[in-house]
Amino acid sequence: MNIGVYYFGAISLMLIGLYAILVKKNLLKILVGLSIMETGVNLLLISIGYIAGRSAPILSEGIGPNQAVDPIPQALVLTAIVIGVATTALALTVAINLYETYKTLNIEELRRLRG
Amino acid sequence: MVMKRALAILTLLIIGYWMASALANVPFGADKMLVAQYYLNHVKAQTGAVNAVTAVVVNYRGFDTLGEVTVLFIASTGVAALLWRKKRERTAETEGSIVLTTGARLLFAFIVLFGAYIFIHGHLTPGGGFPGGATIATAFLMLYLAFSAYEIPHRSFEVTEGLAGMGYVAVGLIGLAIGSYFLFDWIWQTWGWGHSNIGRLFSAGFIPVIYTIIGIKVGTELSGIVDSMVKEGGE
Amino acid sequence: MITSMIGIALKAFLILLYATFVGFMFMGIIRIVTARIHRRVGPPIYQPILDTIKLLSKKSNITHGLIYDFGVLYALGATILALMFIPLGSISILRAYGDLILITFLLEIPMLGIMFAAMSSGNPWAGLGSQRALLTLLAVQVPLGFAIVALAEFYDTFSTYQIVMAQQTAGWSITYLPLLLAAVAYDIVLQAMFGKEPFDIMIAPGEISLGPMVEFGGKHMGILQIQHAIALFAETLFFSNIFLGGAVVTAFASSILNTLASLGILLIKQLAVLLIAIFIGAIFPRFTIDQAARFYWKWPTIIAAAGAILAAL
Amino acid sequence: MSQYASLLIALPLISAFFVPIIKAIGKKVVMPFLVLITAIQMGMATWVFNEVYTTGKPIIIMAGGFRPPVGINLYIGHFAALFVLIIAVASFFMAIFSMKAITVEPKDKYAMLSLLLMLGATGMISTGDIFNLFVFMEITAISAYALTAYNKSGEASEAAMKYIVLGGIGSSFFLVGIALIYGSLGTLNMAQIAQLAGQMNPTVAQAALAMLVFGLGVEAELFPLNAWAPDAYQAAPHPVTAMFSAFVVKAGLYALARILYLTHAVGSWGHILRLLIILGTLTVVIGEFSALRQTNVKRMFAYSSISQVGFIAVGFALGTQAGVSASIFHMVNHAIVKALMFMAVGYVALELGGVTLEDFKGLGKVMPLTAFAITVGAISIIGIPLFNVFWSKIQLILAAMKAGKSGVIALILGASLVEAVYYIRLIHLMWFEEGSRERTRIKENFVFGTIMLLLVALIIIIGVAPNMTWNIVQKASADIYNVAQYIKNVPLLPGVSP
Amino acid sequence: MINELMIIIFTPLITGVIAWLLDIKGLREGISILGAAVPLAYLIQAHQTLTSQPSIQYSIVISGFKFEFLLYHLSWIFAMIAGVVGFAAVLGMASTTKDSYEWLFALMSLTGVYGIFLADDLISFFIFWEIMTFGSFMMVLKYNRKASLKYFLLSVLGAYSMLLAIGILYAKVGALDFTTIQQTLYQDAMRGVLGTNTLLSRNDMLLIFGLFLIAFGVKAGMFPLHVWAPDAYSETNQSYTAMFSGVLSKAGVYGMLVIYILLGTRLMYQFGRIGAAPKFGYVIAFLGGITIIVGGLLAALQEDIRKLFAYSSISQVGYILVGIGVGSALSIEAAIYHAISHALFKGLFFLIVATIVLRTGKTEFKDMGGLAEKMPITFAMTFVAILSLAGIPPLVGFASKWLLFEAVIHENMPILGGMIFFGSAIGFVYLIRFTYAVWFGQRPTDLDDTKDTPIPLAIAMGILALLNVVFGIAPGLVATELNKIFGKEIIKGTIWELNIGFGRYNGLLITIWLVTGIVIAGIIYFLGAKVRRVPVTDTYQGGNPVTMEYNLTIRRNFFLPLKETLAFWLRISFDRLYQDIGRWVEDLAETLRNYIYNGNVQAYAWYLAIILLILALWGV
Repeated sequence: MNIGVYYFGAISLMLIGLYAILVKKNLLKILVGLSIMETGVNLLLISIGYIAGRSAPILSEGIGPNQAVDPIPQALVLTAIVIGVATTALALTVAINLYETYKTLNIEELRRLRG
Repeated sequence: MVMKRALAILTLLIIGYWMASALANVPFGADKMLVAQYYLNHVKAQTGAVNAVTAVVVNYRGFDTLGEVTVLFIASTGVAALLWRKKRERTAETEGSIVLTTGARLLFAFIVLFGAYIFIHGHLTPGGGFPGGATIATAFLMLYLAFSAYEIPHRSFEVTEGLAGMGYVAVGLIGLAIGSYFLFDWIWQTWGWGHSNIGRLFSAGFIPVIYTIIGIKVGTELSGIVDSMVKEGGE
Repeated sequence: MITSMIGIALKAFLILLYATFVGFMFMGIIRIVTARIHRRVGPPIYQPILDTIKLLSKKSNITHGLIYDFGVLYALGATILALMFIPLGSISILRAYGDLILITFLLEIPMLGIMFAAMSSGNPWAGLGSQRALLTLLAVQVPLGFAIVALAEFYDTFSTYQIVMAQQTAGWSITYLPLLLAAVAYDIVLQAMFGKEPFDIMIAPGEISLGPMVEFGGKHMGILQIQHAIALFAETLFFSNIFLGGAVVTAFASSILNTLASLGILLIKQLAVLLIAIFIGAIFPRFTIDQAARFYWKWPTIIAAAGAILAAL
Repeated sequence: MSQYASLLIALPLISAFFVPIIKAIGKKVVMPFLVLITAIQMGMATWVFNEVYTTGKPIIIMAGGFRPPVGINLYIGHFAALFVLIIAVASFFMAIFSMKAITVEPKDKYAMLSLLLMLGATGMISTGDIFNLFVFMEITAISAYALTAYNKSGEASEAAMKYIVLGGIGSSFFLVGIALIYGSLGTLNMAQIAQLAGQMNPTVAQAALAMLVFGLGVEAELFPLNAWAPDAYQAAPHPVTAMFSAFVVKAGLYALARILYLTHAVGSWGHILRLLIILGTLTVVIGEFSALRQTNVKRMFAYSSISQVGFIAVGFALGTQAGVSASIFHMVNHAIVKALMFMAVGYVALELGGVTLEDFKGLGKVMPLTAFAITVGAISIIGIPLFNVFWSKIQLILAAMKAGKSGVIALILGASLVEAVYYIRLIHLMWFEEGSRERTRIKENFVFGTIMLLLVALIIIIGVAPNMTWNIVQKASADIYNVAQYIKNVPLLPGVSP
Repeated sequence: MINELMIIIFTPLITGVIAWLLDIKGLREGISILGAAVPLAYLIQAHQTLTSQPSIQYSIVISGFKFEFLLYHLSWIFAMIAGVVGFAAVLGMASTTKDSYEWLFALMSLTGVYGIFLADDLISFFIFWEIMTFGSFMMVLKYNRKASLKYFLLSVLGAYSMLLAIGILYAKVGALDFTTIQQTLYQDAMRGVLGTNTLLSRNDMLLIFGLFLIAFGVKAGMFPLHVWAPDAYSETNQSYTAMFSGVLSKAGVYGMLVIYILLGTRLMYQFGRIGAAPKFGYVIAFLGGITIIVGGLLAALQEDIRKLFAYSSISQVGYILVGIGVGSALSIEAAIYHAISHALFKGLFFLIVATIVLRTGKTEFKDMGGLAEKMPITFAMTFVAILSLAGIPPLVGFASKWLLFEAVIHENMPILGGMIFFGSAIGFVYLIRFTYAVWFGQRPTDLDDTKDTPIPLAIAMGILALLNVVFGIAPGLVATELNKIFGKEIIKGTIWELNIGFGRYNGLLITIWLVTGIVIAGIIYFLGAKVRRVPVTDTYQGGNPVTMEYNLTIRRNFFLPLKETLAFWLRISFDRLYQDIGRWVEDLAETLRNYIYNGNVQAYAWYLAIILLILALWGV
């Protein structure tokens, strides 16, 4: 079951991100883990679109339709990255608000809403 | 605590193995293109753009990008809404060093110009509205780093943001009015401008128009986010 | 149509007279036999009749309201009604409708009438007495029910008259084991219904001041005595009919002779039942009410239930 | 002519961008503007609704003029038309409600966010492309994150933090699922995926379907994945909670059902259905049990809404046409009732300052109209005949029994028994118990009163005469269940198939 | 045009809603009484049509379900019970209801009951069952939460088990209306007899029967499920309880009959017979028997007047269940006869209780006493009711009890026979406990000025008392209706007489002879001397004077010895058992919630990881 280096890289990035979320206690570290996971997914999306022996899909003079790599995943990644940015921006803002009110970022203490 | 880490690693390995076994059946370098092949064959004829990715981003899957722009808009409004305080001012004490301040004053124009270049040439060279906008935002970020009192003009930035967004949708609506399809490339399809000079600046229908709009919008939004995060809120 | 009406009325009157007279004789016998057991002479046999006449002729009677009077009247009326149903040789009137369950109910209803009258008198001791009477009734009901069920299932009919006819051919009921058990249980039940010694908590002499009868006097007491007499006659008659084969004599030519003969046979059977009750009554001391209830719900119920189950198989 | 339906998406977008400019003109104009836009949206939605239901054919909007597999298409079939209308109506009511309910300052930002929330949900319901579904899901999710944290209180930020972390994981895995599908099929258009799903490699298909279902499960609040939901419902501003339970969850559920039935040709379809039924039943049971001893009424309604959503998920996972139509009917009823209940609770919180059981004591005397609205809502949720939820519950139960799931139904009926307990306690609390502190009768706002009475009337009308709604719902369920018809309706470009 | 069945079913609900909306003191009573009277009138008018055509049919399609309604002899009888007792109860409520809330829900439950009796398919049966439960529940909710919650939970448990059974039937048979289900199950039984495998397996039938038994057992107040009845019957507007216990418990009984109609042959084939009765019927009968004893004994030990009659109502329904359980045509007819008589005298009793509670405002025995002089009309009605309930010959109670005894014992069921006999005695016992505590004995001073019944209540009681007497003296009237159910002449005999071969009972004859007996006693009485009227306090007290303050009475704890004898059995209480289960479930819910939603975002992330793990393990 040989998967390319890029797939392996993408999956391990996602797992590292998930590991951080599952184990780390500090909220910021969790958010970092979240963004690592998102980059992992983006890497996976891009590497799906790669076709061996072809170059970027800019059809200037040298490259014809069947020398270009698959353009769709690159378009999707563009959107996915921006979504990642948006989520992380909002997460950080929420973290700022949390810190301002509770003066802590340890998720063990951030448990007011439970039961 | 150690038990938890071991358990986490074990679960993640199993999930990883599962995803790997799934991905193994999607061979890495193989040509799996179906719709993409159609794009590559027709991008020049139908959109006039040399850079297939930007054609896909703006023309073929324009709806995604519209959604994309809204996501960013939500992010910036959300951040502004959540960090909104009655009285906000910058609390940075130290002014940037002499090298930083003069460098900032000098480089600001060039960075903005470079950003503009990226999103204007979106249909030709790699990169488009988003990377261009981001570089512009870095220019403003540099100013924030350099000067402790500098603030971007909020009201005008928000209005430009709004106008840019409305511009994008207006372009789409004009497409609906003229070509009876929302986001229809009326410049390329109906008016037929720039058919002759594919590969040069004034080509690829309304892609450059949209990319400039997106560039400005992203630039103002990201700097807005930077601005609201940097300030300390009083009560 | 009218002549048959008068005929029935006359016959009913005759039955009533005979039943009351024999009833009082039974009360007299009870007194005499118990006295003899206690080695004393005991009053003459007609003493109860004299007492009742004395009570009825008492001048100053008191009443506690309409219900107090109506209860007593109701009790006597119900007993007379019950009497009419039980086949008396061949001359009973409502013989065709003499239904086992109907008669058992009618024999219990006078108790209700007396309780009504006693309670409406407002005397707390009367209330206490009626509570005890009701508990005895409740206790008695279980073995009585099983006995009746045994009978009904054994003969597969509810009409007393058909049971009597069946016994003429197949011999007395008590010759069959299930019905023997039922008869024994029913006899213990009779002990309470007669108000005899071990279970006479409700109308025990010692209890008079505390029993339901405390408020009764004068003609109310008289009517109750008459009711008690007729009840004695009816219960013994019912028992002898369903268990001891009743009496249907057709040997003689004229009907009068036949009826006299059957009445005679019935009288002997009734006396036998009465004597058993008297002998048991004379020996046993009085139970308290919950002892009575527990007793009734233990042995007689088991005997009767066994009888009923055997009859059902 | 039908392409103008794309205004359903364009209008809220352009007005959201317009809000900062309006704010520059006048601060107080923003909220009425929001109400105006939602009203126009409602108008358009009704026009689209009767257009689809009279002609009987779905409206296919082709963005950019390109035929489906090449361009992105919006597929407004019977289901989408119905639900876009529900979303528009719900957001219109909530816009009116937020005129008074929202006191936290940057109201213009709130207007933008709630418009975009509505946009996201409408987009999710009507899109015909998987990645576009992901983008609209993200729009809804991110505006939901922002709106949950809108109150800026400690609780709100905590709830938003949980929502973001869990939502983030869910959407990443959803994206991995899309990547796998794109990797093996080469297309993103739903109709084409349905066509080609049979030829996918089984392990990839199983993994892709599992991840898609996992991603959407977080959004559609299935059992273990809905841990964020009670906190988010409780901490969000009142109109937002009503919008959450009325249509945001429903959009997630619709997406789950749409993808489920698109990929019915995939080998492991049976497994996924069985898993979904188990998860759905667990959601119902644990949702009801957790609501039992709640002191915060809003959180109690949140749990009850979660368990009803679980019941709908079970309905979808039955795999039969009857199951699908019953769960859609339940979605419609649940949307109406929950919108009413959360609006009423919000209004109580507004007037009396709190939503604990203590505030609800003797509500019948203090705010009779709102108490009446909550009582009718509670009674219909329990499933009493002559009210609307009863009909869909009966249909769901019979569909499940027909599919041979009697054990599941026994559990669910047990759970709805528990539900009856805490709703009756609430009703008794409101009408027949005296509040600790003496409270005079509050003059209830006329506009909110009319909205609540309108919803109550709707509940009773559907309850007494469900035929009309039932026909609409059956057409809508054919739209989802009958995938062959769906593929035929979408004008796929012939040249692009493999 | 709107079919008359629809009018019968929905007039009460519509008038209830109008009455609730109008809420004008005088007007709403009028409308509601009209609402109860119209269905009764239509039913009486329907009697003629039923003589010409076998049944009146009506069907309507709502939201994908085909609802069918059918009025034939059996449902006509039950509908008439609902009509008459319902009308009387509504009349009674005219004087005891204070606000319009009660009108709406009382009439809603009446609609529910009508719907149940006229429904001809399982779904409409279930819907009206729910409407009835909900209507009666809301009546109880107003007065007491705990009682209403217990009532609602048990009846919803019943309703949902019925729904499960309907679901299983629907899944297997595919149809919902009675006729198809009956035919398919009949053919299924025939197929079973011929040896081929049947549509429904053995434990399917067991499950369906068990579920239906629970559903109808709860409503009829069968032994283990009777726990809600005492609280629910006592914690509501007492004249509504006349309808509640008189009519609504008949819905449970009708349900048992539905089991016979639908599943009878199939269950008979599946589980065979014990002696003459079908095995599944014997279960109902045995539980009914226990209900009689438990209901009766507990009734005797109650301190509250409403609770006493609630338990007595449970024990009377026990009789009906025994009748139905035995399963022979005669015993079912006897059961329905007893259902009619129970509705009549129980309705009457609860109206009496309503008057007492209305006039004295007290419900405990210890506060009452000596009301006989003050409320003569009510006492007369009570006297009739007591004679009827205790089963004293001239009244309807005896006729139906006699028929029931004969039917059960004739099927040679010794144990059941014994239980019934014991039940009839208990009838005496708690009635006299009631009469002594309320009507006779010393009257507490504060009750001296109690007035007699208001007019509407008096009329209502009059109607029921009259019916009690009429059906008692002329049992043939009811017998002819009952025979129409089975088509053939099971109970022979004229209008005055019931003749069932092995037993004959003539109402008229007995009345005549009872009257003659009392006349004879009267003659003897009047021969005696004049009578002096004495006040209640002038009694023989063995010397100590009885004064009003020192009020010697044993109204409280009247049956102390009985309580001591039964001490052992009284410790077992199903009521406490259900309460413990309820509390245990709530604690479980509490811990479950605190454990799962513990607020820690990491734990939630772990849940997601676990689900991924399950998906992974499943896939790979």
